[in-house]
Amino acid sequence: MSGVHVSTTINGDAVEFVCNADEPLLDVLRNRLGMTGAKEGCGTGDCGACSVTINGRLVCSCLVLGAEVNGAKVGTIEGMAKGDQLHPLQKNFISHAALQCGICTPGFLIAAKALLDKNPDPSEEEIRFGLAGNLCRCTGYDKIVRAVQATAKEMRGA
Amino acid sequence: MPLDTNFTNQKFKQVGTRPLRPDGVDKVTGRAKYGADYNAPGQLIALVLRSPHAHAKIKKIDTSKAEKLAGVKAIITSADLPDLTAGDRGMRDILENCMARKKVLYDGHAVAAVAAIDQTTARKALKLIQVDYEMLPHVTDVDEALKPSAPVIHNDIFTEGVEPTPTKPSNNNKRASFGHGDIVQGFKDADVIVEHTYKTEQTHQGYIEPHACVANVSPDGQGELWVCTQGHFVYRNQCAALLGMDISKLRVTASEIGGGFGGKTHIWTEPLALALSRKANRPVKLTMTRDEVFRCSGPTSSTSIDMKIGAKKDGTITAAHGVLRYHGGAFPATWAEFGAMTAFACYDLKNVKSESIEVIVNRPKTAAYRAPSAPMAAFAVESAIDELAKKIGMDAVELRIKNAAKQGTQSSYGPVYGPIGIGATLEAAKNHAHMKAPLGKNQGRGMACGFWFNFGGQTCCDINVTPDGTVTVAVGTIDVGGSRASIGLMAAEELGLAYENVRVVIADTSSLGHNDMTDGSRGTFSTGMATIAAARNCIKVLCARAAKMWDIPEDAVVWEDGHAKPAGTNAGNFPPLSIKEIAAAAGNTGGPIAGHNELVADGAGVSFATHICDIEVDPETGRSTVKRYTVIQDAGKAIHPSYVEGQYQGGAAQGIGWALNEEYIYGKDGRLQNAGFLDYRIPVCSDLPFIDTMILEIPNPNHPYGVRGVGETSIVPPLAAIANAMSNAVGVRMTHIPMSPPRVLKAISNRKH
Amino acid sequence: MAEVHLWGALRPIVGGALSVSVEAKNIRELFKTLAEQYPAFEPHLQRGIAVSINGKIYRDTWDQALPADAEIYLLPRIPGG
Amino acid sequence: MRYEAPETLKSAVTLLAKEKGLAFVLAGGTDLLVKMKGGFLEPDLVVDIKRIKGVFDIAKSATGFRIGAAVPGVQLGENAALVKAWPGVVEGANLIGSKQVQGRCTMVGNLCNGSPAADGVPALIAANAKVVISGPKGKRTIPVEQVPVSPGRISLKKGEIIEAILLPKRPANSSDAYLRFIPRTEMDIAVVSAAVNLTLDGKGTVKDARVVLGAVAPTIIVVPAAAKALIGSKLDAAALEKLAAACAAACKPIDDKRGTIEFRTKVAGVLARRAAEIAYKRAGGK
Repeated sequence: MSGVHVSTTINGDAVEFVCNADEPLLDVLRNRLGMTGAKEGCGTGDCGACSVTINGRLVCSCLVLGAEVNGAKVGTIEGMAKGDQLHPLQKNFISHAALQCGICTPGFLIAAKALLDKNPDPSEEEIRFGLAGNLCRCTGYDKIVRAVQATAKEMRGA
Repeated sequence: MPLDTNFTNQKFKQVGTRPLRPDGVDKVTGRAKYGADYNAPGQLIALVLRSPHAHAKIKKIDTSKAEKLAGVKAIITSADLPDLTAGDRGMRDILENCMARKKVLYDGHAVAAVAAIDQTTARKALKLIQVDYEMLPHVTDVDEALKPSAPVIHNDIFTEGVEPTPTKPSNNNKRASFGHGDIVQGFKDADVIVEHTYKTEQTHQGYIEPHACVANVSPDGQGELWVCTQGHFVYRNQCAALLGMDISKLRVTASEIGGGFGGKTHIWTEPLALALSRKANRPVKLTMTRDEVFRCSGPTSSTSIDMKIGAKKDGTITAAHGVLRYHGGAFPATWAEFGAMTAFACYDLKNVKSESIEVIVNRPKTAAYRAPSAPMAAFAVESAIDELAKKIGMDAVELRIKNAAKQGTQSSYGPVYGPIGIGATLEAAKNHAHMKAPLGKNQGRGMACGFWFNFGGQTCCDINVTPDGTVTVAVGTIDVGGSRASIGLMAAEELGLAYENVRVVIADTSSLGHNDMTDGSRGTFSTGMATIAAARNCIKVLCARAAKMWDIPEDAVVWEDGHAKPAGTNAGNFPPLSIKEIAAAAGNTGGPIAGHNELVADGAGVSFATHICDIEVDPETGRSTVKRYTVIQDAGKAIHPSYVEGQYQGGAAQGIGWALNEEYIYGKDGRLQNAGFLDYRIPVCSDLPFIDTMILEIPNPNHPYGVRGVGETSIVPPLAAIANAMSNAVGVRMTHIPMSPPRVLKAISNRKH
Repeated sequence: MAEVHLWGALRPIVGGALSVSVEAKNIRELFKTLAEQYPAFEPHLQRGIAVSINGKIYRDTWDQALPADAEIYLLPRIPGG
Repeated sequence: MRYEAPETLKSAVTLLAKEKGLAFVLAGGTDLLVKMKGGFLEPDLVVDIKRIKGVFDIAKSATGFRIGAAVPGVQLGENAALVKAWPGVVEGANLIGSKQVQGRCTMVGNLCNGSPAADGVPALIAANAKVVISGPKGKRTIPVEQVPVSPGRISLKKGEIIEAILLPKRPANSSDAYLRFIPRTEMDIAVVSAAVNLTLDGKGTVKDARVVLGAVAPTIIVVPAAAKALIGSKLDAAALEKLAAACAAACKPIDDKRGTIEFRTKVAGVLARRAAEIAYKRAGGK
């Protein structure tokens, strides 16, 4: 199998890699680039644990080929904090105990950020449907929704 | 050391507060390392070849073509895993489940495994392995498997617990019974009797992280295993036994764990990875796919339960009788027994009998799932009790309060209860605002109770005081949901240190003595006990060192608020010494300061919960929505209330999924049809409301802080609470879990005709 | 002499009785005596039995004393999730 | 496997036509990659069409809308004019998968997957939408319902690509709606679905109707008898009852892991009735 050469931008940094033509972006991130923040819970787009953004759009990185991101801008959980400053969502997930095992947390944070970027004042229902593509088996979602509500309020300066 | 359990009126400075969890930043930045996040230099990738048949003889496995494929470094079959279990049936079953021997016993049963230089090569190799099967008749249903016409899965299983032992093998490996009194007389005394058969379908723990490990065994017999597990010590012991290794030579490091709920208490592919690594002399990484997790890890039992309860018109239950059939998958187990023990545990019954029948079917080997076996039994009992209340014309909560077990009650499984919380949760439910809130159209309210034993087990803890006076705590129980924070709180509480000055780590198997699994809701209970004891031992050393620094006798020093102080004015007039000061001088007063403890944490407190639930049903489609949900549970003592609430909410959510939509669906061919998150429908965020919680604290007299386990009980009541709510909403008694829309719609249309 | 209550699966071993009297002062002696008097206990003991003494459940502690007049139940060892 | 990302439709068609092995078009990839992951498909060539000019365009013209083949679900929902004209089509497309999947999945891909349960398709058929196909022999335009043949199979020939979907211009007093039944609130495949497209006269009487059902037969089906039940009515109870009965009669479902024959047959009528009521209201009916 001949490799595909890809030049892309991940979290603002220029990155080049060679991957197999049929290799999902998730595998590239995890196995070739050492960015294991995106998790594989299913590999079929049903759990959202591998969520990243491509050109600002929320996607499952297991359903994107590595070859496709040539020239694109990829955002992952590793780029969410700015230096030593956690994003307000990250802070609120910790302070609201919105994670137990934590395996779904990176995906939830990426999805929640995409939601708030688009809708800074979501209703509870909008939050729940906005995060419906991310499975969590530990929390019953209660504290996750509350952490997102608190963040939205905080970021609106309310 | 004997622990002071005189906690009454204990005043806590830190226990009961809600500090930030120490692993929080790692987990929100993607840095935390889970099972699949670790890679060893030079590692191979392993894949497992699995049976497509539910039941078949393996006539031949030909791996020769696969072996010739470039990049394939090792292939194993059962021939590479000789049976070293020396008559231990339980271990032999584990071995046979890890890799099929003469027969495949379920769809997904492993038959061979490959390690190759990459995923692509390993995939190709799997396709080159040829297995000749001779198909055998199969049975996947718990009731069908008991019929005389059913194919017998193991010809060496003869029902245990009946006299005389049968001479013919069957799929019923064991029977047992629990109870006391005279149920025949009890039913004669009853004015009203309710009798039904209830069914529940098989569910999976549904943890988001698939099983993953990296094994590294070298020819000198030493090995390392990185793995996501609920109990790395148990994994170590079992893997070493199956592979013929010295336990001490296998070091197991537990990764962060992405959910377990009982499913990671059992070894599945780990021995295969170790055997492949040993054969290839290279590190081997083996990760299950989601499909494999559903098909071949350890889901719970499906069940069929006959339930009969009788009562007087005043609500006094005169007799209760249950017959519980649970399957253990393709291997003998005792899941029905645990169901039978828990079934009637909430009540004070004069005449009670619960009988268990264990069943073997062609499905994956059943593993524990959060309060294993209790939710199904509670579904049957609590449904029947609700119906009884209706028949008598009594309020469902009142009927339960009237019959609730209390201190001094003989439990249905035998022992007499000490102080327990069932009555308190029921009173709290009765007075809860949720109970009085109005209901809308097509809505119904239901409530139910649940019980779980909880347990303790072998545990150890090392506390080390570092030279700057901050402290590390090493424990051997996995942190599945925030226990590092709770343990840190307890250590800080005892030592009088700030929570921030305590760092809790999970030690690998070579750094600490054996610890049992994190299961049975024992993490905070038993590791807490060991931590408190280790801290108290550490304090003794700290006092001794202070005594040396002051040149006074050891017993003239006391420990208060994180400082050594002279016991009284007679002892001398010294300003208190902080841990920091004592630690700084440690090199001159006897060397490093530490406290250890190893114990068997007996005396776990039983716990009870009462749940209330409102359901709305669309009468035209049978679709239901949970509108409101309240969990009331006794925690004994909540060390970190946020994570106690989290356990309550998580258990309730899993129970809601089980009650409404989750189920294993097998085809006529005996193959699992919904091995993925698309069609195995766990609740998503938009399916659930906020889940209200109420923590009651009825201290466990056997724990220094009064802790009971909290992790499991919360999954026990939901099946019944939702069934009761659903039945009230649609006016038909629902007796089959999950109450999926087709079942509900069918029940509604049957009611109309 | 301790009166030891048995759960249903163990009763066939002792001819159907609900309980047996055993001379034992701690859990180890209890198990030893049971295995001597009723060899069929052996596989159950190997799989693990828990002992409830006055309502407190012990799983592993051999030297746990059995006080006179204690209420003693043998129970299956419970797994957890 | 080879991966190609041509910049013209012509070269995409040539690549697909010349490939001797298994070749697939990649737009959103939300079905293709799932099948590859499961080992159900092992393509020799994947042709990513997202670098071709115009595939992300939603163009409004005098004759209606032209939606490029790679337009993801989320982009449909962001186009106010399209949502106003064809709310049922957009709500169907927006029900495919999660928010993550919405960032990638396309209506064309949903159509070419050939599933009778596809959420994106019934409303397109109810809308009388067409697809523009480019192939080695040039372009052709066919109605959407002629694309699926049987579960998982479509009528496109080797080398052919659907380049766009054409939605007709909305007449006055008309609208559409799509409803599906799933046990959860999100993330499921439709157990039954119904799309209804209605045109009213000035007084609120149904002038024209098209009723389409999903997941009740080997392909998505148009139910003329159901449409007939509505035409001439103001969606009174009797008309809706007839509609439901016509839908139930048209169902030829199967029992499977997602639902039973009995359930699908009953619920098809319920959903069609509810969708008709929504479409009627949207069209200005009272």
